[in-house]
Amino acid sequence: MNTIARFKHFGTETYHVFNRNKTSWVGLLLLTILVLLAVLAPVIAPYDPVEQHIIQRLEPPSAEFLLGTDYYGRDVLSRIIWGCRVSFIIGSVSVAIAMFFGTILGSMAGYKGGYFDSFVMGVMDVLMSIPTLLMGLLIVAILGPSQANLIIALALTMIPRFARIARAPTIAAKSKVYVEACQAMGFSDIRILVVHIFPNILGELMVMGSMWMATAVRTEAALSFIGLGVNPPTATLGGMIREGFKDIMSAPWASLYPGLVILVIVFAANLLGDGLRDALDPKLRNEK
Amino acid sequence: MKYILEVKDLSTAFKLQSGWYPATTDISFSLKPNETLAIVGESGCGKSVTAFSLMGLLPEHGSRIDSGTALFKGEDLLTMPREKLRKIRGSAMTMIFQEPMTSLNPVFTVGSQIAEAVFYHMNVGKAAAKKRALELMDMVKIPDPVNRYDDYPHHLSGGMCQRIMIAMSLACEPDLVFADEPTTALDVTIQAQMLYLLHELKEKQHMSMIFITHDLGVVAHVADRVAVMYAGTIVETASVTDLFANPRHPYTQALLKSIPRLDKDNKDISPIQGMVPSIDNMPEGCRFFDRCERKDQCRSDILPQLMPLKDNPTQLVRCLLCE
Amino acid sequence: MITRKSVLGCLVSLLVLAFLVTPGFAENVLRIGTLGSDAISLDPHMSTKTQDKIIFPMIFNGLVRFKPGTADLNSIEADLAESWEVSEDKLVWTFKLRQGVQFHGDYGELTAEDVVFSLNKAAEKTTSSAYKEYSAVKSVEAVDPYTVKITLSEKVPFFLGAVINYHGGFILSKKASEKLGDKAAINPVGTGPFAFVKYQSKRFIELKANDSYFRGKPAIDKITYRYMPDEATRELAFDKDEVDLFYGRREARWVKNQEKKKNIVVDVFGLGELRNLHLNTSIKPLDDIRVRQAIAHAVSREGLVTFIGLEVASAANSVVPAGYLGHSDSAMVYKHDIAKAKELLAQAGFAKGLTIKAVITKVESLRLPMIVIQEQLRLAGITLDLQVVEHSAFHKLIRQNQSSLVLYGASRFPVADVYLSQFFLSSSIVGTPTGITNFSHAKVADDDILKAKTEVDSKNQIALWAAAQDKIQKDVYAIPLFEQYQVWCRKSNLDYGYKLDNSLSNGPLITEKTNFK
Amino acid sequence: MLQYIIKRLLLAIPILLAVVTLVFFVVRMAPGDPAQVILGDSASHESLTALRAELGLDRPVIVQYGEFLGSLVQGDLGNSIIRKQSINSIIADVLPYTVELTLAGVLLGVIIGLPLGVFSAVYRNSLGDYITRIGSLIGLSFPAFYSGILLLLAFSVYLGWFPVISDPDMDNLGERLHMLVLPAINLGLIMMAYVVRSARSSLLETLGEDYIRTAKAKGLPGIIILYKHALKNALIPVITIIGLYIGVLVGNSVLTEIVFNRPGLGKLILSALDERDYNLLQGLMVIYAFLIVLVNLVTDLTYGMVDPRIRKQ
Repeated sequence: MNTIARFKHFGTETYHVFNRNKTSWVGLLLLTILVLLAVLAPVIAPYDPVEQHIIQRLEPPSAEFLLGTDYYGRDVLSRIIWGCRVSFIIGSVSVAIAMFFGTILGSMAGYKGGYFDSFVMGVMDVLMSIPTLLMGLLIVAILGPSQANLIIALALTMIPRFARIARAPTIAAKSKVYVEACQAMGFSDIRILVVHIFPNILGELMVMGSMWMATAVRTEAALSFIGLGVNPPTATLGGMIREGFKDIMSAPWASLYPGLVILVIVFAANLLGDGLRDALDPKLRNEK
Repeated sequence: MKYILEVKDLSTAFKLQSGWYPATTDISFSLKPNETLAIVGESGCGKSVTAFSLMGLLPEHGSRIDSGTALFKGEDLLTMPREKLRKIRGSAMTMIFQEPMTSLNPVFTVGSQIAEAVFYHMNVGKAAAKKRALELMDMVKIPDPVNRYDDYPHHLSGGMCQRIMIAMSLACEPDLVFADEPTTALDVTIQAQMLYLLHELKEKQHMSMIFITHDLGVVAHVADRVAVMYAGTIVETASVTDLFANPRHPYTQALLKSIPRLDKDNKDISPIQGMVPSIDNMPEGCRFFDRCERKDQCRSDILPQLMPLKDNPTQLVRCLLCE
Repeated sequence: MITRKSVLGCLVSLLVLAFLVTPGFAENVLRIGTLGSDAISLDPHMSTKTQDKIIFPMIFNGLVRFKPGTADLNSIEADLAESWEVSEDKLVWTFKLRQGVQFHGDYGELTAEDVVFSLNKAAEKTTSSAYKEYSAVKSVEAVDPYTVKITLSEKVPFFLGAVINYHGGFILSKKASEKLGDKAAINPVGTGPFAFVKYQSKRFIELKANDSYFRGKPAIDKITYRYMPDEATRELAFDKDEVDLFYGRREARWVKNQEKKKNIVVDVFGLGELRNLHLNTSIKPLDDIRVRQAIAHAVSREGLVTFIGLEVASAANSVVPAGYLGHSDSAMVYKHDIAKAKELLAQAGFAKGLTIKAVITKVESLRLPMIVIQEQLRLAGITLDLQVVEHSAFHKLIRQNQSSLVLYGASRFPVADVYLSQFFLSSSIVGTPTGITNFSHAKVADDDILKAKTEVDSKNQIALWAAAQDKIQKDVYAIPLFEQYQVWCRKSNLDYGYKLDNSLSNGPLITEKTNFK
Repeated sequence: MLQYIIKRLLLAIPILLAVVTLVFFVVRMAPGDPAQVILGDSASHESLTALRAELGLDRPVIVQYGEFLGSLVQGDLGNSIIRKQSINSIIADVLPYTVELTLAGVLLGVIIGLPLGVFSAVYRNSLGDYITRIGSLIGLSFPAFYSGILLLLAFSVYLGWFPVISDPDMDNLGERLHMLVLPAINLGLIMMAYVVRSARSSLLETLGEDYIRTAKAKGLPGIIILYKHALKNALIPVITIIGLYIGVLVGNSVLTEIVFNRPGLGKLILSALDERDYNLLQGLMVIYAFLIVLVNLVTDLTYGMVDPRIRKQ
């Protein structure tokens, strides 16, 4: 099979198994709805998310403000919709960056072996021994809070995970006959990695991608909650909880709804990841 | 008691994606005390499924017994309460498995795994159970049982593990032992030792044995009677001498022809043509029809019954041509 | 197996036990929930953090003090000093000390030596953050054990401010400071109504009554002063009777909600903290006065006061807080006028709007109004690119000229000079060796401020200060926004023992008379 | 065994050193200034410079680094810049709170999660299994601060069963446990979710193993097969998960301490960061990295206890 056919085969196979798992469809559906909301934010959101109605501060949900208003009299619903957008951007971009660099580092380390491998994986070990949230705290504290810096912080904490995932199968694949044959034929390392090794780890990368996307969204919210999030007046879900927390008794809507949305996003991403894993895990596949 | 085990019309089914499919159909055989019955057949023909359904070891989900009776010492194994079956299992009726290395629990000592069987069935204390376990280890000729007792499975060789399995199955002096390809995973030299040991112990303990194998060579050594299975059905049963001397079912004949033998000229060796029908595509009629050398003389739409031969009532054959 | 079971058993029984046990409280304990996550330093000459400032006057005394509950310069009364005299030229001050005043613990009687030690310490750069206030002090001498003579090199606007029970004016025990060394910063020894017992980092400070306090034995036996950085938690803890007195939210809406509850008294009091928006004229395009004027027109004082609430804030009309000696009511103030702002921007070449960068602290009292200002500026076409950073990073960055706009608030000793000198004198420009908090790089009022410092005639002095305020506001070096008052909530049976109108320490003073009714 | 432990600890040294070095230089790149924190908002440039010199902050970073390493080797984390106290004692003061919270969280997660996971595996594809799985996935998705807020609202504010301030007197065992309940539940929630999921999947795998069939063939009671033969084998991946997610747990303990206003390393690290107390921050990161290395070690040793195949290597 050529590479494209392999990917295609992989795709249909995955689709079939995924299809059998009803809950993963729920995850995908939820995620799609939320992504759509986020993408269409400028059209759907009833108000400008930064527009303050100082007189109508912390108003309970009403026909005018469906989910109430926050501390500055901004529409909670509109901010949630725009906040989803930020969450998704940060979550997906950081995972994409981490996946890109992590996979390259990990597979190069596995492929080259020797000192390069020891060095790269040593650095990864160091990065991994700092808990994600603390790492995020440190990085944001140095670089200052901004969407880009949050993405960098999150990506840095995730790169080692992806490097690990990519490394082991690369080592396993390296010794396979066809790779040796390719080497003998003088194909470049990059080509061998992309054509022969990458498809083998694609499945696990996808699973880990959606799982870590969930973690990234949660960590971003946690950092925002601590106060190291995106700068005002940008709406973020974690930031909304932080802002709303001080009025939790008199205006719970300002913090509880955004929290619920974070929960749903993370839950949906995890559900999807679970479904993908079931679909891609050969062990489970054979079982059915 | 004429028979220790009488199986009649046992049918089981497995669940696949698209529904339930028969794994075994109308299995019938019987076993006298002290007798060894060999069940022979290619892999996937339903040998192990038969043993597992009698032991009550079929997976709880995705399998079911559709019909049949199996009288063990006069009581039906298939309908008795689970708890009662559990008590018989492991004491009066035991089983030895194919893969000794994976069939022992890696996180417990081998001795304790033998003692456990004793402890739960014989109503004795832990110390007595240990003593009995050491006796059993000695019986299955494990050197230095006292030191081996505290070893973990990964310390022992495959042969040693199988001896442990045998010791475990004999712990409560069973009346019937299922041996599910007990030698397949072992080296040839150890295979012979193991067969000898089993035979010796069977004689000593006066028990019956159902020996499941795909190896006709082994059958000749251990069995009193043989049941040949094909695609979920028994196609022929006979005493071991009759079967080898006068195989009647075309499948049995083909099977015997397909194995090389040292004591014969191997010129007429020939593999069986075609493939075993798959479980989800079982023919309505004779399951061997497609591969049968004599199908020209026969019809495919009738499922033949297992019938005694007119000339030898102890030999039963499932073939229209043999009636 | 057995051990696992027993562990589980233990755990379950302990959990059950935990439900049954409810902690009891000793009598007359005052539990205070304060802001901040921890003490910065318990050396009163060092820390100016609100959470530390509040507790110092409970432990220490000055030579003089404001009558409890007031901050009126005319109501200054004797504290550790019994009486004082000042020379004709206002350069030599002689204080007679109260006799028999005992330090906490075994540190003996207060003598002139302690006062000399303390004031010298307060004037020393490395041991005090208030040393500038003492730059005019030439010498502090102990004439006899109960007399202290202070000689000044030049006249200062209000010298008693330097020996009041505030910041550098607190009198420490010389013996204790020498004995404890570095540890003195976490083990304060004073003469006040309450003595320090223990400090648990991030958690609380415990004080006990100083039974031999010279004004009499305090009615409260014990004070726990607990750090509760989260506002919601302080409120919840009060509702659940876990604290008796707490630092409230300086916001009208919240105050009104609290007042609806039973068993609570909300005190709103001064000194107010003035919030000024400093415009950094060293950063383009704020060097253009039209841009600064546009910002001044865009910002709505009324909007901000509405946001915070009339009950706890009032619009400011001067960069010097109201009530301070020298505050002027007639300085130039720009009116809220978006059209005018846009017009001025267009004149300055920013018809399509402009973006300016600013840094703001995480601390809510500054961050929240800044977000309102951000929105007000947005309506005038000015995008405020706001970066929220930690409080210490905020201070560092605004001193490195990293922020075009600096929202800043403070309460100082209530004399205009302090405010004007720290914020608008050219020698205070940030980044210079003598720099303090002149973020706008204002130089325009130097002459007036300096002249006022040594002006003997108080009328002239006030006129000079008024001129300074007008010049600063006219050229928009800073926009006065609003004054925000202190809000504390107490159990309704808690009586301070005085009427609380003003407090220099930003918190209610707990005196020997404070008691539960 | 002892040799193995020592070897493992020695192997951890380069990682610890790298973490320390990273943190040391990284925190000094951040804007902010401890001198400003001490002297307050109205400090002048001169006094800031003077204090910085006194604190030794004006010396070359590399010199400071050398000094730091020097005292670190002797087990001394130095003094807090802001508070002049020894960092060892500052950390020792609050460490029990965090350790207690984390242990309680893990314990709770295991005690509740393991039986649930077993239940879920045994009754696979039943309604109960379905609910457990969805429930654990929700638990996994809860941001710790959000679950903390909800717990606080429900049990402290509305029901009033627990205090809002979880700052117990360490000598009062009853109070200590009482105040531990909610934070431990909050921390245990996510651990529980991890344990349920890993226990379920690894038990399912184990239940398909040959030795389980052997145990059945032996006629052992189902409960013995499950809890003795299957669970002991299934525990290994569960232990791995606990070890693997200790980082997540640390992050959650920070958030839990904030929400429940509870003393501990997490709150300490936040204020160290706020105050730019470099020394304290470094010290804390050393402690965290060390704790994580320690947990990994304990995890490995636990493997040995559970699995003889690993023990004998």
